[in-house]
Amino acid sequence: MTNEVLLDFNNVTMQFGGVTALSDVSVKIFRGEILGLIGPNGAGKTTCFNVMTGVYQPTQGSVVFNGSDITNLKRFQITQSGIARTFQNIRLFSEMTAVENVMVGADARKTSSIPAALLRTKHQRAEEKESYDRSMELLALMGIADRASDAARNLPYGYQRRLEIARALATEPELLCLDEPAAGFNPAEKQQLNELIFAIRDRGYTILLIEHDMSVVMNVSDRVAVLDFGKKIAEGLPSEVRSNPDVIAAYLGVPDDAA
Amino acid sequence: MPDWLIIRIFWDLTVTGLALGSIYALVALGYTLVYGVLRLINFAHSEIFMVGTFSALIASTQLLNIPMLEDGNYPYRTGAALVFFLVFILLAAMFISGVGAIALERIAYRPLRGNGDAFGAIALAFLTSFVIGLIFVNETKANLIIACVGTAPISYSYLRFFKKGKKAPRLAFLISAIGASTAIAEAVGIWGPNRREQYQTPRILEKKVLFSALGTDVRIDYVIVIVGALLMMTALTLFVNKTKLGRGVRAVAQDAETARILGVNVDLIIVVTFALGGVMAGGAAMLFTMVYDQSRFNIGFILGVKSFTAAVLGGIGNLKGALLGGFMLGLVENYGSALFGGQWKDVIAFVVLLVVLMVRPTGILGESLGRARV
Amino acid sequence: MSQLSDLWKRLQSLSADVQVRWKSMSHVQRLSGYVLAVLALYLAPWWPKIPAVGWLVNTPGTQFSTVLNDQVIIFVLVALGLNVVVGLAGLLDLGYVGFYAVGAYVVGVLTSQHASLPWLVVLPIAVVVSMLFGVILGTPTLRLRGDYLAIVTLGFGEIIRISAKNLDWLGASRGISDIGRPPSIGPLKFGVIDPKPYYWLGLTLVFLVVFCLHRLEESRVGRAWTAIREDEDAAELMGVNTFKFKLWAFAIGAAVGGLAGAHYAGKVGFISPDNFPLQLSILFLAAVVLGGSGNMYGAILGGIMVAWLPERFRNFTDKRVLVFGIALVLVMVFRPEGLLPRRVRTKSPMKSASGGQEVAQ
Amino acid sequence: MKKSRIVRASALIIGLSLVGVACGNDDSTSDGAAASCEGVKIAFFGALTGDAGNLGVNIKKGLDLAVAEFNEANADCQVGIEAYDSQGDPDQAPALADKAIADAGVLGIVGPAFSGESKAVNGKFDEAGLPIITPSATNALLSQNGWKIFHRALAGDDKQGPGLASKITADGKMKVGVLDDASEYGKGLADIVQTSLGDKAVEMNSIDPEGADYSAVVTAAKDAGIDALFFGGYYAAAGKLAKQLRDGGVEAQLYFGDGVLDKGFIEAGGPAAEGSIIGCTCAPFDSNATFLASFRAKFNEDPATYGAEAYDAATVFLGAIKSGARDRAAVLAFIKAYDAPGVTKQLKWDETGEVVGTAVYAYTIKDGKIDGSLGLIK
Amino acid sequence: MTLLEVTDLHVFYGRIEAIKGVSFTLNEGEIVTLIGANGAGKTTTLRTISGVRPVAQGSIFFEGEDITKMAPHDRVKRGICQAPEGRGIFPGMTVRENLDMGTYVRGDKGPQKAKDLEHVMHLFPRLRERIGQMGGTLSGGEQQMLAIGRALMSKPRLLLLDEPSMGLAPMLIAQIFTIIKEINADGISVLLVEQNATQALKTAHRGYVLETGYVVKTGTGSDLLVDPAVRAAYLGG
Repeated sequence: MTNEVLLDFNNVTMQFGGVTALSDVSVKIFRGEILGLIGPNGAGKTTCFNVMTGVYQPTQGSVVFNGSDITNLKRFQITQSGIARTFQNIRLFSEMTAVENVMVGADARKTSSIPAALLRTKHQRAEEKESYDRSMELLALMGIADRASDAARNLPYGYQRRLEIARALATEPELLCLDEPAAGFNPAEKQQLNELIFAIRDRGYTILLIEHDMSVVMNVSDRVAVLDFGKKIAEGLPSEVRSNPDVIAAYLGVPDDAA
Repeated sequence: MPDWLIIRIFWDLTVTGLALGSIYALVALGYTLVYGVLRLINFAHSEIFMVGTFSALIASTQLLNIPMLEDGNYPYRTGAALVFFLVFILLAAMFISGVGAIALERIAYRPLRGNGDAFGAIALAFLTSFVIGLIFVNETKANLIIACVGTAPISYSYLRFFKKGKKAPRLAFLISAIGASTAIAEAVGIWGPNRREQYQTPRILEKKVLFSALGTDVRIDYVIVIVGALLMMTALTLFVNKTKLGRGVRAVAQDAETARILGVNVDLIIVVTFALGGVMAGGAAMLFTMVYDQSRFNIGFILGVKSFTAAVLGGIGNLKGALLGGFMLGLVENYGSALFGGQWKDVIAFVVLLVVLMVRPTGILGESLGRARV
Repeated sequence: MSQLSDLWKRLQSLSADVQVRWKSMSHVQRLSGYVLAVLALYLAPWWPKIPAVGWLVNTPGTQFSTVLNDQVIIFVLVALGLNVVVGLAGLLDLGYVGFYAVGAYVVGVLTSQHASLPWLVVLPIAVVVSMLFGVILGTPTLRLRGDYLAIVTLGFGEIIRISAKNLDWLGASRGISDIGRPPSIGPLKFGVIDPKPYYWLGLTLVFLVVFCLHRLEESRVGRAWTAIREDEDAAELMGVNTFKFKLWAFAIGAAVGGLAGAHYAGKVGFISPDNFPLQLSILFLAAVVLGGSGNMYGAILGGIMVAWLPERFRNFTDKRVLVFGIALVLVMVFRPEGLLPRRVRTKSPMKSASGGQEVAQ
Repeated sequence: MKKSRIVRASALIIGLSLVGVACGNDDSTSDGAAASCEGVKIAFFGALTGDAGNLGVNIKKGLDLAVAEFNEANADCQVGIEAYDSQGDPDQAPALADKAIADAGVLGIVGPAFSGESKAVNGKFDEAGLPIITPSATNALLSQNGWKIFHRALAGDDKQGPGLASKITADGKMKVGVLDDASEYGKGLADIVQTSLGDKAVEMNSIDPEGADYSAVVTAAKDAGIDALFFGGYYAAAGKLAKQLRDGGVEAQLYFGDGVLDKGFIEAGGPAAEGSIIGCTCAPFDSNATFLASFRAKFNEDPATYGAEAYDAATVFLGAIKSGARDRAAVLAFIKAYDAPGVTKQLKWDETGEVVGTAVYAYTIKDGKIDGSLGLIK
Repeated sequence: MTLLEVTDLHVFYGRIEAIKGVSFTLNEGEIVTLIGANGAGKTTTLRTISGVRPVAQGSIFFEGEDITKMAPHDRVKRGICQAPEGRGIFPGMTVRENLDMGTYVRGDKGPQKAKDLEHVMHLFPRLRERIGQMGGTLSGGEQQMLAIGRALMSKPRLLLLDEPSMGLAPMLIAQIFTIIKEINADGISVLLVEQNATQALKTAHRGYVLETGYVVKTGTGSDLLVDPAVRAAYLGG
């Protein structure tokens, strides 16, 4: 972890009609860290995510990524600038094969378009090959390469979750946002996931993690930020946050529940 | 056409535009209801309207036995007799259209939802053997006999197929709807007594001028259409909001799976939805024949496209939107026709639609059946 | 009736059998297979003279070779183009006839109405102009979703037709006559009566389009389209410039539609707004979905069916529209994904990786 | 390993196709004994089914009658009838036309019935030298294409339009609204009428014939205070229009072209159709007593619009066959030289294929029936 | 007395067999929980009992009556009601209307309905505060309460709860389980499907462990809680 700020979520306020989903939230993500974002349901975690990835335009405030303002960029431009995400409820391209799913992600960095594809230029073929190789590599990293040519919808649940991560990684992000990756996992699977997250971090990715499961968040995160009712109520090391009275009151309840 | 003309005849155009808009609105309701519940463009709804106009025709000529006079005119009625006749024709059209809509759902949609039943199987089997029979003999009576013979074994195998409960993708519903629409219209065109020619519907209401305002003579039939449409619309809104079945419709529209878990009979609700749409289309059909005294096998297509446009304009899935969209489309078409000529009528309608959707991508009032209390 | 399902199963196993054999054949054998199949298609105008096949395919009452070009080729081309929009990118277009009309009208205007350029020169212009129309329609409308897009495109088709009908510059309802024909090359005479040269030209165009679309499908572009169809939001968040690729889908679909229109105009020599009714759009869509939306070969099959079947069964001309309607319902009930449903490509997209490697080295 | 079935199947198809190619074109020309009428046919081309089917059926009956009479009188020369049902659709027409051309037995065509399909296929017939006589396609420009084979059994719209205009003028109308259905026929005719009327005409744009509501045009007509209205279009729309005009309080005299001359107009317009005046270059069905009697005898009904013209057209072809013409060129030469009275008019064509003479008749609707007693205009 | 008996249940999703022969029973007054990894078939089992998934083989008895082929609404009439996974709140209906949907089958009006409503409000005071608000604007925890409250409005004999703790903050989870116990104390039997196995087993009288479509273990809640295999697989032991 360095002290270089990768993403600066700057005084963001987000309103829908009359409802304020986020009010004046500031979060910094440092390059190379794993930041956990927790909070009760409806606290604004997913909204945070959506603002970062361009799904929503914030009412106020800005998002600065890698030194440049990405607040008003389109979603795909944000992805191309280096932020990738997974989805809480799996959203794979179900009719495509696993490897094609990942290739869609890999294509984000490619430039060949219609004319190149029609002419099958040298450049295009090289890119195709690159996409394919990288996708297979990522599938292998996730441990799901054995079903690379199966349709995504036919994969088991655990594979689908991991395929989502592979697809996001294929866009070559600097920041990877994981939205409840452990949802529906049993403890053994969660343990594997933890290891996977570390492995990804070790490859130089910065990770933002939204998760309910304290065993995952607390074990994996370098730092944790807590949202409640659209406001940030705490930020710090997992151990600090865990004993923060505000957090206990708003979110954790009796501490031993988290076990 | 000079600009001052439109100002001079503005109110005339407004009245006739609202009358036409009422018809659009009533038909649009059917699209909106079905879309709200099933997320499906019921392309064949236009034919339900067409069937309604024919029901009105048959009700008045056959059931009420309204005779044509020597001069090609029909005898006008007044007072209680008039009300009775109008209401009877209205009910007949509503009934037949409602039944037609239910049958349509059973045959062309329910099997695609993976839920086909014996009625659908038999009907489809009959149609299949009819089509196969046509290859051998193009004579309706002989063909019908072949069709009837083939129905039993085919329907048996169809039923077995239905048991698999395969669900179809959305596009399949659209194409099935288009097919049903084509088939219904053609059947009337082939076997109707006048075949593909225009039919004249009897006129029992003398189209008197009821009152004059703003330099415009307002005819009684226009008043009945507009008031009738508003009444039907109100009745429908009350039904959807206040009755148990209506609540079921809204629940299924919002979350069919949960509604089912809570004990809502989703199939019944879908039937109710189609029936409601059909009844509204039947009402529209009766009002249509009252104003325009005509019908034809292909009358539904264009009117259907327009009504669907109206539904989208107002915000599909939204009952108030259908009303607003219908009126708006009727007016825009009328003003536009006067301004640029009748040949540009459809262009004007679609350009307005495009502009509205650019500004509000889900129509003026937005989507929602049940959402935000209709 | 169980025999029927038996028959179906046997047909399926037969086709699986054929596929297995096909795959186990050598390159030479396969190549010769392809060549023979292509040759057989080019000889299609003579199929009615083959004993059994002839009885099956021949169209009583109409000239088979004319049907091949005027109906079958046109529908196949159009279905291929529309399949890009509807089947691949998942955009419901009910006004596709508009692009077909644009292609035909560009040819009409530039070879007869206002200029007399040769057909061959105008052909690319027609394709490009249709493409432009695709972009013009697409730019404002593509942010609409699903059924909103459907009704707007439907409106677009009507706007094109009504404009053509009422603008004197486009010949109004008189239409445009004496449209230029493709240039005759040696014995290949593009005349008024013999439709065969047109058919050969059309078939060549079909192969060309199939070739191009195949390349697109098997590339980044095809993946982007499929991703948009499957989940547009997710696609965009994975870095797919959804607007750009949807627009491309529209433009390419429009270009192929325009190509079909141009070919049609060059063959028939006369077009009028009546050639482009709204119902034709619906027929086009029916062809794509009937054959198998999203599967290029399904679309081709659908195009052939919709175009050829009515001519094959001309003995009940008065009821064929009825039969068509009923058939649509039946096919959708029993084959809701079309006759040749879309398949997930199970083979790795890099089957050609060997080729790629050579390049890389 | 065995050769694949695909390869074998393709090879088979190709082989057989090649055989087909080799013995191809053998079906053209069954030239032979000039005297025999074996395989000689006259074809109908137009709509028998579909939305425009009625008109075609009228025509086909005229053709059927002529051929039946001929066959009865010439036991040694039986002429066949071929029907090409285009449904009036220019898209379907070419494949049918090619079929007709390929059938060497077809020596002449009564049709094509409509102007649209005529434009799509007449060029083919011209190329093939297959003579046509249309009993109904009245578009003025059809004769301007240089088609040698083109003839029509009645005058075109360029005659009908001025005729109608002169009728309107003769009736003393001073302010005439001119409206059309934006169709080729309707707009073409309306334009001619408007030009002929000069400044008496008030341009009223077009209506959509498939639409239901014409209130905008009714309101405008009322506002303009016209005393007559001409509508160029077909009977279905005319009926709706007439009705809505009357309901809307427009009392102007209504004039129409031949597209409205059908009982469907009365059906659609009801009482509002009463008193309308309809022009046509076709003769009243009762203008020839012999024809009327034999038509009634055969079909047990009165001939409808263009039935007599079709009979005339067929008669010309039959005359050619009778004279011994057994190929298309001979039939064409026969027509070019033809000059004899038919049941509707003197049949003689100029070099463009227009019938000589410009008879325009006026009809009216009286007591729910088409009434031809107004007779010839001028 | 046995309230619900499921024997040898087989259920397919398309061609995939999601449940491959599940049998279990639930006695009157019990809380029974089904635990297992995602994809084990827990939710499918509940949906099948509710009647929204067709049974391929096997049977379901409710109060001794075979309901295997019964339509979902008839099952609700007999007293089986579910608070579905993901809560299934009607977003465009108010809280009040959502609760009314619970009485859809019963069709009760007037005082009885008012009484039931009062009872639900008593159980979930938060719903009283939000009674006029649209369902879609509630927070996750409130939606879960509403879903349970709505199911209770149908006066069920058997309440099916699908993942009531999913997506909730730890504090709320504890609250929900307390309420489940309260409901059970009122005499309503509960079939509980949970990811949060620890809490579920603590709350339930008995539990069944599902694995890829089979029941692999059964026992009382407390027994399973200490079973080493169960601990390792599901409790993060």
